[in-house]
Amino acid sequence: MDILEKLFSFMLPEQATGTASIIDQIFYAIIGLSALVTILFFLVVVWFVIRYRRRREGEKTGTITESHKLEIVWTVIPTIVFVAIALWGWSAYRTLEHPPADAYPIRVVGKQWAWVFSYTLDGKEIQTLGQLNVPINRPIVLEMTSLDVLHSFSVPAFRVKKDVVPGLKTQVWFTSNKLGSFQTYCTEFCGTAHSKMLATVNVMPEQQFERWLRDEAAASTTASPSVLGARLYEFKGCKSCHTLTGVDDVGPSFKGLVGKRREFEEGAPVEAADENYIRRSILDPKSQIVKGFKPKMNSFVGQMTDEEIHQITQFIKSLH
Amino acid sequence: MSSEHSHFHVVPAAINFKVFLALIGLTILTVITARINLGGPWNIVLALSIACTKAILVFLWFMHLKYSHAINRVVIGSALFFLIVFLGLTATDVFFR
Amino acid sequence: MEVESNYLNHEKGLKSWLCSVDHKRIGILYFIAVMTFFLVGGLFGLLVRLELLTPTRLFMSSDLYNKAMTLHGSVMIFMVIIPGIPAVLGNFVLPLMIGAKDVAFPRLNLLSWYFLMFGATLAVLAIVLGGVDTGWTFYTPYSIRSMEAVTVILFGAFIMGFSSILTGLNFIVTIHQLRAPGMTMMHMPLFGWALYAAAIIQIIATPVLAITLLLLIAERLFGVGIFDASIGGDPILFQHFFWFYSHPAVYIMILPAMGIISEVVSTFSRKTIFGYKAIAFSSVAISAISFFVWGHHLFVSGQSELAGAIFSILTVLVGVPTAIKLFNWVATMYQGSIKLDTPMLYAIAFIGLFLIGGLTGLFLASMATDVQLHDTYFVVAHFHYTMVGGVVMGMFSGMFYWMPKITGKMYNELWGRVSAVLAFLGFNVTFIPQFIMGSQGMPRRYHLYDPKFHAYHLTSTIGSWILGLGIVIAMIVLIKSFKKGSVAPVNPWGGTTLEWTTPSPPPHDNFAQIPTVTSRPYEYN
Amino acid sequence: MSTINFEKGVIPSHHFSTVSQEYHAGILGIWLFLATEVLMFGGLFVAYAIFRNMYPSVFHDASQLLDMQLGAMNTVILIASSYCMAQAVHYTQKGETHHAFTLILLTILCALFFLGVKYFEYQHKFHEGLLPGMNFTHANATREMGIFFGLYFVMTGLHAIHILVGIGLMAWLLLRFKRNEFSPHYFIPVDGVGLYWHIVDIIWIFLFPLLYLIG
Repeated sequence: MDILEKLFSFMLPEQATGTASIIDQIFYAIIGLSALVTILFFLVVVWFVIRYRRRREGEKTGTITESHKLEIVWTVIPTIVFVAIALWGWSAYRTLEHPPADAYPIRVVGKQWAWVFSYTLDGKEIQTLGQLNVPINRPIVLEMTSLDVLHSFSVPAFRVKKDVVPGLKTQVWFTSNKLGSFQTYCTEFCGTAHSKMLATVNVMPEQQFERWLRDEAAASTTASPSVLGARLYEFKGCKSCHTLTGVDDVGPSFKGLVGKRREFEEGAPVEAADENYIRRSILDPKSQIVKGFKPKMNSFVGQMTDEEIHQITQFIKSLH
Repeated sequence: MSSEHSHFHVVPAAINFKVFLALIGLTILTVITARINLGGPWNIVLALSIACTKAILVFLWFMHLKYSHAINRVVIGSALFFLIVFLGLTATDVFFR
Repeated sequence: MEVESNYLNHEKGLKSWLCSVDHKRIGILYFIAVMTFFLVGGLFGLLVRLELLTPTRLFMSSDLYNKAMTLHGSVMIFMVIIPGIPAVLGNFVLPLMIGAKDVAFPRLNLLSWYFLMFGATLAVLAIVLGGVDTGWTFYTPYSIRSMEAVTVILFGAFIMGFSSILTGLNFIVTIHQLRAPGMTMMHMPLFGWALYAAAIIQIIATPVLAITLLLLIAERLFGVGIFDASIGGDPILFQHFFWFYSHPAVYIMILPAMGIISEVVSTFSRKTIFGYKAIAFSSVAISAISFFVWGHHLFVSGQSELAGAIFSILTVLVGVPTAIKLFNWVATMYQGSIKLDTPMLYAIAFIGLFLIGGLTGLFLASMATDVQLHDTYFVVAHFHYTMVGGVVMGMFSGMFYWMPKITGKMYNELWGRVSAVLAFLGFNVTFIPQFIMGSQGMPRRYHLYDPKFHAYHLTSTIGSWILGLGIVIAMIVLIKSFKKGSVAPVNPWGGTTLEWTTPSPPPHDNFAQIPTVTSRPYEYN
Repeated sequence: MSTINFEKGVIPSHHFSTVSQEYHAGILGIWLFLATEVLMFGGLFVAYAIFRNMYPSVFHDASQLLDMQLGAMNTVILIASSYCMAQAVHYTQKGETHHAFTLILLTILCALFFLGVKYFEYQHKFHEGLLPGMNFTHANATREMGIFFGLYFVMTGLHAIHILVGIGLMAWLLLRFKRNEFSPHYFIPVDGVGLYWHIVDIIWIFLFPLLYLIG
């Protein structure tokens, strides 16, 4: 088995979990078998083509048209080998499917084109965008769901992949045994920026992780609403359509928005944009589409609490 | 080659009428039994079995499948078989998730 | 010298072609349609590969890339490889091969061509209306929210489904009712068996695609809610509905190609096919088992572990009949008298590439390795090895094999072989790097990618140019043989099946007098 | 059980050698098409079965909102129309084409009546807001009821379209009866449209209990 590993290890990414080798062994076994069969077929075909090349037209050829013995052999052997591979794959999958009981839960939310990870520390919720910090050598279970379309959470180095489905809880687990950061991809097509929906898993020593968690929890209690609003500007995805530079993008820019006159595609204009205007464009954007923009924004009902709306409003107010 | 069937069976009017009465009877039966709550899955099992008998009656006599070439029975049989395969294997996912 | 009448000069004028109910002319109409779609689909394939030359954006925006990728998939699958072999070569050759004057329902045959053209124009309309960026799989809920052109292409695919059903229906009835006297099922050539097996799948799988597309259209227009999680629907149910058609559909594509390979390998080795019964029954076995395996597309989509285990075991079982066929083809060459003309070159390329395609399927059938490889470039390379290495190579093998009969002129043999070699080399240079970067984790359908995969993408793009060149040469050689080339003899390859007993090109009515068959198809000496 | 002998004086199309070969090809072709119909509606029944097991109580309550009397009446009408069609085929084979003509006319009337009842039911549902999926606005109703009505409208809608196609086919048959093209030696189209109509009836035979009679 280790000759195969030396031969084909270039095909697989580094192993950053204990369980990665279970999958790699099956990979090496199948690729070894496939290489062997392909070479055998290649040699036999080349030999037949040369040995039995046509020397003159209409020459006599062999008369064997079937041999039951041979046909039974090359029916039974592939069946046994293939079923063995399937069963081996299934038994390996079973060990990878069920997380240990003491796994540390982290909630993962996939939404169009970003991953949000949320931890809980004695009742307080800490969220990070695109950065999954985990302690080393501890089983982690990710409870995942999606807010809009299908996504798929895949960390090649951990040999982990599971679709993230709206309306369904899916989970993956891993125990990383290597420090450092590992690339995460979204592997289920989810629209325009599917190839930019990346994240990084940062594996850090236990104490560093604990300290980080405590600092984050503390920071979120003392920070002012507009600072928290700035984080929401990124987390809730406002950033992907509204800029802070005054230059309009898919949606109008937030810079200097408060107090400006707003004219809409339909309906009476608002003389000076204020807190109610911002609140209504978060909860029912389609009723307040500014002239010249397309109704692309979906409502955030159920995705933002009143306190968060207050924070984002304070943040927009601070951008004059 | 299948040319021995140069004759064609004509389903007599009497049998058509008997099948018609049976179908009406079964419809009335299924409406009545739907009102009684038989508990558990029995209501749906009964309703479906009545519907299947009605369907078989229509298949064999109205559609003269009984007198048709065997290949036609194989065709409609395999259609129903693969439908059950579709439902069965999808169910192993949806109800065991 | 008075030119004897054949199906080409039997009657003249566009109307005589567009309203012809002669299976040979409909085969040519399909040839023109499929080859044009092949050029369009291939062009978009090359554009996608060109864009991936660099890790960052080259000349396409992400939206445009998604549209190009979706178009490459949809055109190639719905308009090229599903109708490809059955409608072009099946229509032309099957009646000749079983000694019939025409298919059972000639008018339905023409209607099936118009269904394809009507469906294709709808798809073109969808591109004009703004393009479709959901991928050819139209997964919900993204396909529900996507732009309005998606409804048009869904309806186009729905219409094209009828074209496939009618072709399948025609072939089943033709094979059952119109075989020449004396030609029992076990005396029928293997291309007939392959088309029969593919027709069974066309009849049983395509209606489920029709209802899936209708449900998706109803979802988009009226919000029916079945596939939309926000009101209790289940997006994964769409994947079940979609793949219940789409996996058997890949066997609609490959089975006719396997039929061609059985014919070509036997004729060019001048040797009776090895294990006629094994190949005939394995074709039908494949079409039966193919309806039990679709769940391997959902291993990591949140499907239950029980379903995953059942589908994994059934999936490897469908590999067994394919393995039997590969062994039988190579065994046919034993003690044969092999001549490497273009059809045989493409056939051997098919055997090599389809073998690799099949074996890489094992990685994706076993659940553990599928976790690592699902939705990566490993899968892209796997299905290109079976679809291009299998179906397209088989299609070209069949076209070069029967072109003398279709056009009555011999194609340019040298350039035919050049195209085969170029296509084979270009194909491998394009897709072997994709296996490697796929297993390293390079995800599928990515417009921008991690620079560490740059070398693989670069090689793959260069390979795609060679493959593209090879295929263009093959098409030119084929199309030119309609106009120029030496007069083709009645039986240029020494084939023993009935179509080689008719003059090339065959007369309008195929056989003046229906032949009686006495022996099995591949008796050479 | 009387039978007809084909061979007398009828020439098959050019690519068939005997009339019975052409007949059996036609019937096999129609049965293959009916298999695709069964599979297409089968897909809907699979979706129905899955969602009924997912939300049994929702389906039970939603089904009470449907009018069982109208459903039962429609079933009886469609069975009657199926009977008329079977008799029409019988009389065509017997040669009494004028009798067959009236029976097919009767079948068309039954079909139109069926559509009338359907139109009335739909009207009633639009009025009450029992619309499919998202735009389901009926008072005191749970969210998943939108799925039941989504399935209801797709299933009965697609079935109604098939009834319309059936009416068109039967009208085409009446035309050909007028030109008395049919005889005991040539009746494949009548038999074919009959088979199609019976499949449409069988689909309703399953639709009725599954949608209207959830106990």
